[in-house]
Amino acid sequence: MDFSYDDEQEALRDAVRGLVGKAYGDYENRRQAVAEAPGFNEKLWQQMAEMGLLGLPFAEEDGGVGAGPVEIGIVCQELGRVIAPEPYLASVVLAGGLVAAVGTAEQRSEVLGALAGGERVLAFAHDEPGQRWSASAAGVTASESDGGWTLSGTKEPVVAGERADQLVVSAALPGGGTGLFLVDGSAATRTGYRGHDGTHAAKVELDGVTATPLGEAGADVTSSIATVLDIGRVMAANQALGAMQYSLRATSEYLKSRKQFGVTLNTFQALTFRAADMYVSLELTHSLVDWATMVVEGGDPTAVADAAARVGLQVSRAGRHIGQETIQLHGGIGVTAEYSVGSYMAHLTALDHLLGDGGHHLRGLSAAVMDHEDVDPLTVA
Amino acid sequence: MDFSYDDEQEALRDAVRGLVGKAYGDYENRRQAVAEAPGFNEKLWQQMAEMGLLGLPFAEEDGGVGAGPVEIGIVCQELGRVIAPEPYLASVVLAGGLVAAVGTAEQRSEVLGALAGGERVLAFAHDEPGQRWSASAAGVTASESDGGWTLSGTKEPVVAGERADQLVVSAALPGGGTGLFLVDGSAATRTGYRGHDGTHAAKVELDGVTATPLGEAGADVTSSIATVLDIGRVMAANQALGAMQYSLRATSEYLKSRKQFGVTLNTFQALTFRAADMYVSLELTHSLVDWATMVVEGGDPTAVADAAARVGLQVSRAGRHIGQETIQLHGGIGVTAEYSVGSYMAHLTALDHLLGDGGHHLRGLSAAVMDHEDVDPLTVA
Amino acid sequence: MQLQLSEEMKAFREEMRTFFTTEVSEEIRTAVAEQRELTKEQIVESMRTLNAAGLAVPHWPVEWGGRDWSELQRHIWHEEMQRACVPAPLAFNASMIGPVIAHFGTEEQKAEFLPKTANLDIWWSQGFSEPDAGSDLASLRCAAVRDGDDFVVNGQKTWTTLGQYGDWIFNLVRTDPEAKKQAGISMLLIDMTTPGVTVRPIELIDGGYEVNEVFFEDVRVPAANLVGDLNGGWTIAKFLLGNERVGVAPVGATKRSLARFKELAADVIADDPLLRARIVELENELLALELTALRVVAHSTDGEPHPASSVLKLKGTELQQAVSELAVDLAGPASLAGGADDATGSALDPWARRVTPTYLNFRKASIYGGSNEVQRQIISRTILGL
Amino acid sequence: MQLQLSEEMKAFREEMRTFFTTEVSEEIRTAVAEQRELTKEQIVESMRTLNAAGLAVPHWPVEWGGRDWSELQRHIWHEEMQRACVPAPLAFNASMIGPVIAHFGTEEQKAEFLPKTANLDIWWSQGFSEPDAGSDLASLRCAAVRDGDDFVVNGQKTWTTLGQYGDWIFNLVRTDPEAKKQAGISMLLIDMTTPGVTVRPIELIDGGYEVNEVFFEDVRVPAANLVGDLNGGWTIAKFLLGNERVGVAPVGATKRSLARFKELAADVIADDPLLRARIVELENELLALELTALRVVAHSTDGEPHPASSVLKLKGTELQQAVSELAVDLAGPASLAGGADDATGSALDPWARRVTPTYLNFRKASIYGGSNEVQRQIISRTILGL
Repeated sequence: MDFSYDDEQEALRDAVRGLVGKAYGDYENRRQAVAEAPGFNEKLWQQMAEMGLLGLPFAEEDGGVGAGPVEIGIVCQELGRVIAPEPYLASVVLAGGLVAAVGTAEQRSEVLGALAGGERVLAFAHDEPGQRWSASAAGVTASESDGGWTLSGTKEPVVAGERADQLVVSAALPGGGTGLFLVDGSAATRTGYRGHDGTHAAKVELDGVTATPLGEAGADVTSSIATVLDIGRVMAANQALGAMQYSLRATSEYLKSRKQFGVTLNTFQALTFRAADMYVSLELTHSLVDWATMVVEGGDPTAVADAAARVGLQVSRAGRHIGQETIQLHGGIGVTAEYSVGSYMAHLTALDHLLGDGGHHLRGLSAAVMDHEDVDPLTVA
Repeated sequence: MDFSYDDEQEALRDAVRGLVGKAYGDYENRRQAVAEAPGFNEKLWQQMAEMGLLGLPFAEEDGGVGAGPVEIGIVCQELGRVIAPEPYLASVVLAGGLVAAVGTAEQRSEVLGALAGGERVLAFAHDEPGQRWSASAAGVTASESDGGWTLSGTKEPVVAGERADQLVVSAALPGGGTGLFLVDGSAATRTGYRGHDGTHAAKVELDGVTATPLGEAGADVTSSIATVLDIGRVMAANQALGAMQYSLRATSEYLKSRKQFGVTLNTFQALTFRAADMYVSLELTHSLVDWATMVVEGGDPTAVADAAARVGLQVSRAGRHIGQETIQLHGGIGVTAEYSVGSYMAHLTALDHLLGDGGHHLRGLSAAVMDHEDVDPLTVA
Repeated sequence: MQLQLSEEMKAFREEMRTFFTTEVSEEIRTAVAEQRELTKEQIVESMRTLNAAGLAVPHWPVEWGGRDWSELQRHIWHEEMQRACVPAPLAFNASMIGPVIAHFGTEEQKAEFLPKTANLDIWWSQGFSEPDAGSDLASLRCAAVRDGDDFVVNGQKTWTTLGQYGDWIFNLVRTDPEAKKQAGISMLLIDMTTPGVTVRPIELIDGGYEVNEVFFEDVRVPAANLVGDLNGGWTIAKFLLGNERVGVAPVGATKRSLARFKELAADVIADDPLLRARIVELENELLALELTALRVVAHSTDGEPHPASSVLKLKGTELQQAVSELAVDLAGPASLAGGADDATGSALDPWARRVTPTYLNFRKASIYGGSNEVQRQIISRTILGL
Repeated sequence: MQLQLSEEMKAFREEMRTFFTTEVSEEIRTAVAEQRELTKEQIVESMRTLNAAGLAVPHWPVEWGGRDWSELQRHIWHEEMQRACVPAPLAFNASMIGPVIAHFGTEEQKAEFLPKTANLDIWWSQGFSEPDAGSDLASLRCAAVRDGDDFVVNGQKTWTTLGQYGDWIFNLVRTDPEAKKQAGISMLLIDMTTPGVTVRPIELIDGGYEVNEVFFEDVRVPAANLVGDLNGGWTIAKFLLGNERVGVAPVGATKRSLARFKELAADVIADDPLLRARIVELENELLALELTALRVVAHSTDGEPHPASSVLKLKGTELQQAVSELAVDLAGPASLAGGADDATGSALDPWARRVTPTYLNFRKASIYGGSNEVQRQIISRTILGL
């Protein structure tokens, strides 16, 4: 039972903070990075590869670093602190995570090696129009003929879908269940656009494109997808935590410097008390994020699913509270695109709806609420 | 479309305010009145009879005044403003309302005449252990033999049940459905106690007691009970409104007079802003209470049921908000029995749970939320 | 107390409903319904259609196009307009400067400006906030110095909504730098084509451009364009902001928006008791707000808004924001596709792609037009005496 | 970072769990579980059982009965105690005056008072608040004037919790009326049987008596009962209140309470998705709070509570209140029977009759022990620097 980082973890945090701080410490750089496709800084992505961040979660024999969830969480928190638009979550945590979970040894080594080295950007093409945060696929179907596989249907929104060199695509299998496939990025018809928070996403149309089964051909891997999505939720929560930490700090500093009615805003108790409530939200969230990250480290899929839902619910509530109050306490400047905090709220909103919002998790947890007497953080893990 | 009282209504309000203000303007009097059975001021009850308040809702031919819901609402608001413990809601609105709705002409004239004249206190024995705000009876059953009726079972909690001269009792009928019966108060075994807000209630045990069917013998009157309960909800909302108005005024005055850190509390913006939010709750509630009262005037049972649920939900939310904040903004003195505001919160809590709390109404409204496009206050009536 | 509308008022409501749903262009009303941005031309067209029928400025004095309606009629007019998705008459014209000129202006100013203001021949902008005077208007620094028959204006305004379309701007300026804060302020009407006026649009978090900075550099303004007394601008500003507050509670529009999302996401909602409960709470609060609006307008007297109108602004914007937040949740993962327009051929529902920009954009509602903190201050001071 | 308990800590937890559930009387634990008021004798018995096993004051210095445990051990001890419904050691003794005497007291005071304090041979009361000095302790007026070897105390204290049982009271008194507010305050230990001390219980809104007014009229107190420096009371008060805040977050008790109501009202909850969702939200917030407590204790250093401990007090009391409010709703109409005790033979569930008094009583939680407004002030000033 220990909530502190060891020396290596602190060194990692400082290194990542230094790297992304240099790139995006000036908010204008972030604004420019998301203005045009691919929507992130390719140079920074290469530097992340050099620092070993893109291979962090993967086994050394697959070309990775073999680090654990705590380290991935550190990277995500630091990315969140500057709302870096690099597709770390989409490419490394989700797409890479699926390759690591399901792929054959050859696939792992080939794909993850290229990902870790920064030579290949991956995307996870999974969401479908009309679907809400499901672990299975329905609108894209897989067919086998003469030992070869093809995929048809539409995936949207796919984060980093236009830029991706290779897509990990979920598809309904002929025999039922959901399988995963590797598809060459250029084989799909892709229409990219910029999301409201600057994240670039795409519609990905698959019209009988050739696909390589990831792992055992025809195997239903719905539960593997579910677990990787749960891990993604926990890492998205780490990212949101970083964004919330920045938001509260920016708000505190604004209250201390901005003058109205001849005095700085921190003279107004109604405002400072609201900042105090934001701090309460932030600290509670921090605790739950650290806990969920440690549960991922524990590795039991049922516990991870529970922790992902719990941290998802908390981050949804806190992200809205902190995001909205940050803007309100800033006043007019908070809603402009030229100033940073509005984009933080936009990004928190995107993270909230990327893998399941608070209501989604609440519904799931509600169904099981009578199955336990209470929630013990020490026995869940 | 008019939200203002006419001259007669204003005169009624002033008269009631004067009467109950004399009795309970000094909070200590209220505290003494609820300390011992019957839990209210019998002299005031007689004065209310003399002023015509106890016969207000009933037809003139039944010994009443023939006034409408707006007038009853005025009385309830004024009672709420001093949290008068007189059983107006239980005796006049509910029990009397049922006699008026279901009773034969002779019963109406006999019972309501005695009620209006202050000679007879009624109670509605309806709630049963294990039941939650239902319009039907289950635990008390009615049997017929040789043309006579007897009742057996337990009702609890019954407001004013120990004091009541006559009980209106709901009971499950042999042929199904729920009937209403008149029972002599002394025929039941009654154990009285003081509720947490000072309201006196009782357990009422019926062990084969002789009962007179109210109205047509053996007729299922569940829908009449439901409508009278709905009217009771709207009148309870009027009573709660009065209590909330007092609470906010007491809070404002306390903030202006109480000193901490060398200055009066209204110097602290965090506190005055919370008082402002209480005002917002109060004004919204006031609007909905007036509206629901007018819907009762309209008389359509379906509309009344809808309005009762809506005002019940709003009053539950606002009553908790205002009751809790009133105490918090008062600090220590707010939780003492010697000072008034704590009892106001207790009474708001009791009114909230008397005929269905916010969650109960929310559940009912949720089931029907997709049946309409929007809620139009002008077409509901 | 009486809930039913009289037969006369029922007929009036029917008349409004028919007009709004048949006389205002379908294209404009659909754009409003779908919370798309309107073009300048659409806003002008809609207001002229209303004005031609005498429905643009009913609350003005009768001689300038007003209708001498009861408060209830005005309420019905306003609600039916929102219900039919007709854009409200441009607030800067109809609710702000029009009533000000009618109340404080000279006869020459009235004759010159009011007809063009009612018909949107002049598009007015509001020059109130400054970089260092947001909620605290009395700190404004934009200065006007008398020079012969003119004032010479120097300074900057900001948060000027739709200033990029503005023909004229009503500007609060400091005319006496020595006086106590509120005392040295005046209101000037300024032709925005005058040399020295520059408008810079500001990008907002939803990617749109609806507010601006306006710069004044040695701008010469005829002294005849002073409204009311020299150094009497604070009284006018309070009068104007009071009117602004009454008009600003978007009850009907929020109701319509909620009804629309209920319909669009009916299958998601049907499946989810928590979403249904959330909608019930919103509908109930909107009902309470609508009824409060009815109660408050009935007690307003000309030029002196009921202090409880702060409740309308405060709760009205909160509910507007809450419904926009619900919409994002109803859209689910499709809400991420905020930047995809129809041209990109997205496979996601168009409504679902628009909810997040709207949610982000509506954060302004509790900041602009007297922030909700200012409203709480008004309530606690003016109403509760704290 | 590491979530699992070590084998050693697992064994420690098991040891605590076994002790609390087998050595403390069942009758007392049932009373706690049912949120009934404990008698003085039950509180004394329970604390003596703990003290006999060295479990009453583990955070004190080892020489006075402390255990030199890690923060995690203290946390486990505290959580298991609450989980088993064992009443916590009397806070006035164990968390307040004990650590103060151990830290600031003379050797004579330590020897005289600490063993009796740990064993509840002395029941301590807290003399801090006054009628005009609630959250603003520095305004206190109860005065002590030196007269020979004694102080003579005159004045009044209020909100003295369980003062009716008190043997001794630790009292903040003004010893220098000329000094700046905080500077002239001292702490005296006063035997409550001394002539001139009067205790008047105050009835609370739940009908119970747990706070008191304490009056001092020419009460002679030996100067040897001064704790720490003359006029150094403010430092001691801050030390004490900091400890109070850490101990006050009732996480385990609130968790247990929620679990109990889930079980008691299982049929009502099973039927209602909205109640289930409400419980999930509460469980999740309690989980976050419990984890925060673990994070915060790990960063506390002796006598200097982590500033984030204000989060524990603030959120801890809010959740305690929220669970008590839920319980009233679960009880439904039976919640009206708050005054019926078992003797009246009510037909309603005993638990359902007790929920409203508890709900009302718990309003104090956000007021006493440093109100939640004071906690927000601490957070915004100390942590955020506002």
